Amino acid sequence: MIKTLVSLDAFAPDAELARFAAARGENSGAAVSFVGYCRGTSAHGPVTQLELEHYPGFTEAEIERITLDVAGKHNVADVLVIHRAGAIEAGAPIVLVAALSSHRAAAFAAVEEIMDYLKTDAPFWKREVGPAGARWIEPTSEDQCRREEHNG
Amino acid sequence: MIKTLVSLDAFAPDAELARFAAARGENSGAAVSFVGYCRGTSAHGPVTQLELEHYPGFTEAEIERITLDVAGKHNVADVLVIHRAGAIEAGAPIVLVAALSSHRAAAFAAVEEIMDYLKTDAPFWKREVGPAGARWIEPTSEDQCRREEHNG
Amino acid sequence: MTRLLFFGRLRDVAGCSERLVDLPSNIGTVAELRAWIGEGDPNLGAALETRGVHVAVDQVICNRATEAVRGAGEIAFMPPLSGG
Amino acid sequence: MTRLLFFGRLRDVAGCSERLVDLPSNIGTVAELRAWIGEGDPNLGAALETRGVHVAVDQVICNRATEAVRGAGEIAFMPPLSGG
Repeated sequence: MIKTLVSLDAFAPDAELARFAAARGENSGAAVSFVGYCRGTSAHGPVTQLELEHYPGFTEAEIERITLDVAGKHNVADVLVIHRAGAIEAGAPIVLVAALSSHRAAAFAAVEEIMDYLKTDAPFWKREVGPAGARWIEPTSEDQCRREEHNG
Repeated sequence: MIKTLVSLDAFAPDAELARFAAARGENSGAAVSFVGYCRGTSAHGPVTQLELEHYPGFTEAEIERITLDVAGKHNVADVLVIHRAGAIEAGAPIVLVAALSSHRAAAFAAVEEIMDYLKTDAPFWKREVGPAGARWIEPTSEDQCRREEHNG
Repeated sequence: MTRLLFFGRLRDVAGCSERLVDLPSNIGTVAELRAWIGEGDPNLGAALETRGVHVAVDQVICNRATEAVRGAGEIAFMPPLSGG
Repeated sequence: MTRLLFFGRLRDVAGCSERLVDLPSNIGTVAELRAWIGEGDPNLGAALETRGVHVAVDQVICNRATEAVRGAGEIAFMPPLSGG
């Protein structure tokens, strides 16, 4: 089962992961998961909160589309993606990606590719809030070049 | 913290993972985990139980040595490895490997490398038990060649 | 009526995340829409011209300035995606 | 006294996972030990000669047949590792 979700509320990765793994088929021998947490510092100093804006409807559809693509490519039947939006406190989970598969290489590849996408190309706009104020984070020109290569 | 354990008793990957992630430092933004479950079928037919024999003392020392190596190589501070030994029912967890890191690429690489080691080169002797009886599983000659290349 | 949506720093420049407008009948393309917005709000107009700003018409990305906006229910202006 | 340990299918061949033995004083190397075991149990002796069987002396892998076993407390015979 492919399930993707953008959540404005905090979520508990452990509980979500336990529920996801509990539904595994008897030949799903490999479960890979990634959890990303909001870090307390960035290149620009301390971070107390991250604000992730998304485009309701569009962001969900893009994440689902990419997830289905990646799952199909690696023949992974079960993928769970939960991504926070809204205001996220330092230390809180931002993203959970998990995959169940009969082969571990496929599960690793699927989770890594979905994460690569989510970290750079997913429709989110990110603002870091720290003691010195708030700033929008936009991709570096390096990210930009890499992305244009991919699309080119 | 590097923690490695060979357990003769069943373990709960969710609870272990939750405990491991709860102790993360504020800059450990990335948590990668792998859980391997005993599959209900193998190349040789249905499997009701897997028996994993280990060499007490030696197996633990080898797993710890490799884990420290891999963690050092990727500069990953926190790694958890739990590996079952003894009789394992189909569907039960066999292995949990988790890593916390500030960068997801390092965490993925560490977990994948430790798993590659555990799946092929760790000191376990594996016996599959099914309706047709029990059989020792030894590496294929392909595995054998690959291993000798590594060591060569 | 058409909803114009502004994300990320474009929202700050627009001063709102959403405007409900009646598109004049002579506004047919993305380029014409940007120019029309710029007439009423030059800062926002300039921000919308910035490299990397994408436009989605009814949730479909339109990468050419000549793409049609007539009849659209929702047009979104998106700065470079930052990822999650 | 020296503990001889047999793992995996070698345990089945030996009929036990462990034997406590008094090594004769003329048994100095891995090769001599294997031959001595084979005198008492030819099946087991042949199994220990199989390609891929490793020997660990006091938990240290000894890959050469000429390595010393004299004075060892624990000598393990390990078939090819199957991994977890």
